[in-house]
Amino acid sequence: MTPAPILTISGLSVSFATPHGIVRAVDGLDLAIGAGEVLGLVGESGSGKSVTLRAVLRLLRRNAAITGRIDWRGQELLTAPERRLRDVRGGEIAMIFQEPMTALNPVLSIGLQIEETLAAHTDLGAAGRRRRAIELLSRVGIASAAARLDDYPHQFSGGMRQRVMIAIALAGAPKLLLADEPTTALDVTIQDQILKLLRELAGDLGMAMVLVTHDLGIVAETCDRVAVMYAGRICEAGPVASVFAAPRHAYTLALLRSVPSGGPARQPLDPIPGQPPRADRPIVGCPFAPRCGFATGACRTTRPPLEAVTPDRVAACFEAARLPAWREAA
Amino acid sequence: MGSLHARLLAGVGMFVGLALASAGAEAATRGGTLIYARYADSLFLDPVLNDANVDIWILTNLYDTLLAPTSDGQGVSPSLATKWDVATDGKTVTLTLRSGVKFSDGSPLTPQDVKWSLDRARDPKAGAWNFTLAAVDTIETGPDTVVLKLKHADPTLLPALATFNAAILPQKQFEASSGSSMEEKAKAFAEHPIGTGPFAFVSWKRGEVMKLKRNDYYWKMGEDGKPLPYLDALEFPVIPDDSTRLLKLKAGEIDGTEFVPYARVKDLQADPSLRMELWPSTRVRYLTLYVGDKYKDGSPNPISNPKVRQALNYAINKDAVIQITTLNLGKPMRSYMSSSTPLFSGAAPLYPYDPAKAKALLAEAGFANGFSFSCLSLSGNGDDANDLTAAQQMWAQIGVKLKIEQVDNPTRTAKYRAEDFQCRTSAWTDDIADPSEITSYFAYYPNIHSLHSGFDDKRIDELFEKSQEENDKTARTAEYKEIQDRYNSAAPIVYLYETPYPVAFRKNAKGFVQIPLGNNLFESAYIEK
Amino acid sequence: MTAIALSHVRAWRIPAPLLAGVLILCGMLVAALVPGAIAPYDPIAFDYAALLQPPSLAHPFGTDNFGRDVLSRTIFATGVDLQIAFFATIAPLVVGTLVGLFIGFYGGLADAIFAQVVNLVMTFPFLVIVIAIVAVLGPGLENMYVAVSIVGWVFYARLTRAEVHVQRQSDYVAAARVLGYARSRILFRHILPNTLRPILVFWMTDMSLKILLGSSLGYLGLGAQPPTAEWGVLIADGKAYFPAGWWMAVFPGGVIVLCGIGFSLTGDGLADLLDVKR
Amino acid sequence: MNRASYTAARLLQIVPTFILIGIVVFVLVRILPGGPVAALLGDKASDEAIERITRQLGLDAPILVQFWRFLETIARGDLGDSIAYHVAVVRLIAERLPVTLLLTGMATIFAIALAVPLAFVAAVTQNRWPDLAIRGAFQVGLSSPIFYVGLILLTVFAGAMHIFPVGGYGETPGEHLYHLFLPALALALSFSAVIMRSLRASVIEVLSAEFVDFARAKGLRRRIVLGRHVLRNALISTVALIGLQIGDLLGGAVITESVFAVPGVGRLMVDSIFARDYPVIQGLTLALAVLVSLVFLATDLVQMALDPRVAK
Repeated sequence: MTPAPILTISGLSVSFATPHGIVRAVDGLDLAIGAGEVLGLVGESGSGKSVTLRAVLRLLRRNAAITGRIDWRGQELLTAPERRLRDVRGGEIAMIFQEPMTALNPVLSIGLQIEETLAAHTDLGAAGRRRRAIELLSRVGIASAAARLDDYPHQFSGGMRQRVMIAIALAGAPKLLLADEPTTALDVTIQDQILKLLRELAGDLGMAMVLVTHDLGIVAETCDRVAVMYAGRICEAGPVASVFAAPRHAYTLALLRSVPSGGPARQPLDPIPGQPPRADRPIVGCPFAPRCGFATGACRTTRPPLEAVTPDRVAACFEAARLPAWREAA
Repeated sequence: MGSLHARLLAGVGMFVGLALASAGAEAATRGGTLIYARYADSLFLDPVLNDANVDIWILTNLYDTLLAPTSDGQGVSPSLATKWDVATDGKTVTLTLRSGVKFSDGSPLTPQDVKWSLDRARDPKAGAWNFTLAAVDTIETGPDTVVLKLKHADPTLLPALATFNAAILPQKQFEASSGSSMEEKAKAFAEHPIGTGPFAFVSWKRGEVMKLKRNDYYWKMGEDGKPLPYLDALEFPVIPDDSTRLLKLKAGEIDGTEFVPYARVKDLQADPSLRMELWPSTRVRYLTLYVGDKYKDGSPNPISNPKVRQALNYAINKDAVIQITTLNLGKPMRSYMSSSTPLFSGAAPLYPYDPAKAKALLAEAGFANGFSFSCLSLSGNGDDANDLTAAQQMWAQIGVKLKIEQVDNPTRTAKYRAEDFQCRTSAWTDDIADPSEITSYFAYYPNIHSLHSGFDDKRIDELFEKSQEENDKTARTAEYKEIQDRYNSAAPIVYLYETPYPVAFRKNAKGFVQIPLGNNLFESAYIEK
Repeated sequence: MTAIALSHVRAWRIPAPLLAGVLILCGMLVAALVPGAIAPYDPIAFDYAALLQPPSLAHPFGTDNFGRDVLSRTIFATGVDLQIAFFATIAPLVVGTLVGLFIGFYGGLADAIFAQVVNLVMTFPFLVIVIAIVAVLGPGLENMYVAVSIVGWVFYARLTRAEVHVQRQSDYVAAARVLGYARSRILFRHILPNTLRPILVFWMTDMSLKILLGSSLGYLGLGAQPPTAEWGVLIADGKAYFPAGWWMAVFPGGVIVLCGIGFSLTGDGLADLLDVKR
Repeated sequence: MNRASYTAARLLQIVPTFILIGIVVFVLVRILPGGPVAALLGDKASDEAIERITRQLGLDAPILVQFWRFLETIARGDLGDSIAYHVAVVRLIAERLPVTLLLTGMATIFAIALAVPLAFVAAVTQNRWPDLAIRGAFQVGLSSPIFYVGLILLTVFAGAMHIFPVGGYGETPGEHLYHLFLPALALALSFSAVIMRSLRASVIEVLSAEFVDFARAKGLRRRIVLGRHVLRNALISTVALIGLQIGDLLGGAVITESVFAVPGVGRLMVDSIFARDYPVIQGLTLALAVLVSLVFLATDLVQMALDPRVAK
């Protein structure tokens, strides 16, 4: 059974006003994250994963229109006052980004960038903050941390920078870490180290984590549950092993078929035909229907609701029952 | 009003005259600092080696000459010399020095100082102005007299002794100045000049402000029976921009200023806190024409024909130009020299506006269809631009096309000296209370080819040379009448207008005098409390 | 160039500020091309009966000390000022861009020499050089163009060179090289069009700055020669009659500001439209 | 390379620039039509007087000899004597340069004080009315001739309202600041518009940088996000621009000093060109070149301090 959710997103829609019209990025999304749980959020680029994460902390640009509810431990974040939101940001929910080179301020020392989070969320004095910053850096595996506090981001390697960002995120002792593709920009060997570190930290600190990625292998290795996104909606969510073993949404299945998986039993790749729907036109029915081999008439006219298919799984597919099992999860 | 003031003074004469200048109804107040803004800074406070108006016009406040120009600019009055005798043959001049005169450092003025100063001033190797004393052969000194022996009679000598370059300096202090040559000593001395004038030098930040204080040893008495000047101090800030200068005056930050643009005179006259003064001047504005047969590039010069020059003059509507440029403050010229210059003989305004006559003259000269020529003007000078824009329009009516070429001063001077010009804007102010200076420049060919115009009238040259040694006033007057008539009908210049010196003061700043030669006199100036 | 520009236009909607800027400049252009059709009076005709008249229905901008209509003079001055804007910038634009292209692309000794020239020009106060050069050549617009061009090209060259350095690293140039295209073809067909965008935007600003420079020179008496009217000269002339005859300086001043706004809106609008970061 | 050796290397690089400037200005002044003597003595002087003074000043010597003497005076650390004022050029510059430094310094401070906060407001309200109002107002400043702005400031604030003195420089340091307020403001208006435009663009660019989102995600106050993260990054390119504007600022000072009767080097330069006062033009050009080079160096150093990536 899933633990009681600490973050519940319901009916979240995000659209952007651009010079070329309204663009819809998230379209009625429902999602829940349990305490201490590691959730993988997967989907193709542009499916709205990052926007969803940023919407949680209200980090979107002014031209974004957000509707729906985001419930953080009983508190509505979308309407929370700025002051309250500041406490949540970094202190209760922390976030790390895909590209540490651009996410770290290039002109400030990393010591300062850690300490300012401490200053915002703890009562530590200057000396205390410095001590804590050294501890954090050591915790994420940076050697001779004390000596490196005054260094600037460009003096670190890519993997080290990501560790620095994780240390900054941990500084406020958050209950939830939103990790937006934290390893995409890194070499494969470094990716593994970082993922291991994240998993380990989540376990040690009892911290829930949302890991956004488009790499199903990472999800399989790292996450407890998985949520699959397509065109701004959740298609399917549930425990990783059971979802991967028996997808209940045609898109999940297509996604699984399209990616190479390590391991000896390589299956031939089967790319998904067609293009995702345009974000500036309304979608009638299931957004995946035009590309779906299982689609029927209803799929094209009626939006399939996200419904429980088993006690711990939800899916939004009229044809879920027709889908074949895929393979044993790793 | 200023002119009436000055005219009243002319009759009074003598040295008390200047004191009376401030008489009016109330007595002068002593003390205070008068701030008089100037449009450009002085350059060099040595009377012999400088020669710019920015220096000449204020040197009188630091240095005295043996004689002083009268306030109407027509004659001379006593200054350091109380009395002068010219021998009947005109070849010996004996001057009696005022007793008890001291320099601003307290040292006494001696006849030797006078001899040394005049010797330096007439040294052909020294200043550009040595010619004014060229007739002097030797100088002898007595206990309280100085005797000048002349090579020949010279009617211009007395005015020359009242001219800036004949100022008397303390020989000892000058020679004690640092430097090995006379030029270097002059430079060092002019840093802290010492003279017998009403004010003593205090400090000078070039381009910013010059400060003077009262000379406690000054010899001239005020109307209250105590020595002049009334002021404790005098400051000359430099403010080149006309609008800024006037704003400062209106705001009460300065007490007076020179060169009020004509465009602003009415505006200032209407301001009850100010007093606009228009001092009679020897200033004339005209266009110099090059009258040689050919231009430097070899092309024929239409203006070499006197009829063409007369036509150009008739085609100018002087009243309109006076209205446009001076807002009716100027008056038409009646001779090449100003009506304030001694021996001026103009009867009526020259070349009254007559475009038909101008056309006829052009046709007679063979230019019925007109011609085109160009005129050098000083860039950034509003009067030049106004005069030429008007002339351009008026000459166009008789088919003459004028091209205006704005250049800076050194360029204009260089082309002028090389006689490589067709026409240029010009203005003249006398420095000496005598017609010989302007005449030698305008009409006497051997000096500078008559304003570098190439105008050469042998009869004028002959008359001028004669007049320079003419002791008889009547004969000299007649000679000058003939010179003026000949010159004016040959018209080597385009006659524009005479203008007064426009200066403005705060209501309570009084007693300033500007004589027609331009000299700024502050000895009787005071600030009413 | 147009093709490149258009390919970067994201949509066919022209933003309002750009539209406003273009409209202002078009108005100016009309005034420059057919001043006689708009101006109510002959700009150089004297009217002794109407010297220094304040604004009225007959003379909306008043008259000057010659009785000339200030509105008509301002309209006729438009052509002169647009000429200044164009001729004072066109040679620097062309020469500077070409020099910048070659230096940026080939580098080496030329680059080192250019660095020294840039130092020289940047270290020498611009207005002072222009004053000195105009003093040598004599005042007047043509000489002002020469003076401005002698130094102005450096700024374009500097900008182009920097842009070429960026472009040189880009993928498409690398690809063109791999494909074995001739260097000149890479330079003119690939690099030049992409560097033109920032240059065009700078050009707009530069034109309005040159109008101001013209007026500064007019103030010093080194600009347009009478009776040619030019906005700066009109202001400088009117200054003598300020504040009583305020209309002589204030209206041409307003028109200069309007023209500057026109150039700036157009430049900013183009920048947005062409997606230039600056 | 550390800061000290970088500074030394930069100063060394300036030397050839100075030599070039020396040659250019030496030649330039001598091809100006008309010479200093005729300019000084005016229309009334005789040819003999002009020849005599030309000889005294050594201006009749061959040009190479004159150039050699020029180098000699510079090698002595001297700049010769002014032909018009008859005093040492070094003294004229020493009297006037501080005035211009104070004027341009104040103008820079005003410009930054005006531009930085308003650029921020404009950037965060991009394309909405505060942005449009701010840009519009600065555009008026940018498009107005400086003598026109000066005249209006003078008429209104000094002439009519008597809040400030009408130009001049005053005697004491306090008076200097008071007198230079309006001229510095006039000079600052167009300068601040340039800074505003550049900074607004940088801020808009920086605001979209990911580290700003990251800073916000950390729960930092808006003031800290803007002041520490945005401003500092946005200032890097703007500092370079401020440095590059020194030339334009000095050019503007020429006009401002005339309008406001400020006794600085700008006016001295123009006066000297019009008087063909060769030694002053030469000396002043070199002095200004030193000044500009030092400003460029200072901006480099500030940039280095602001941006640790510039590891030169």
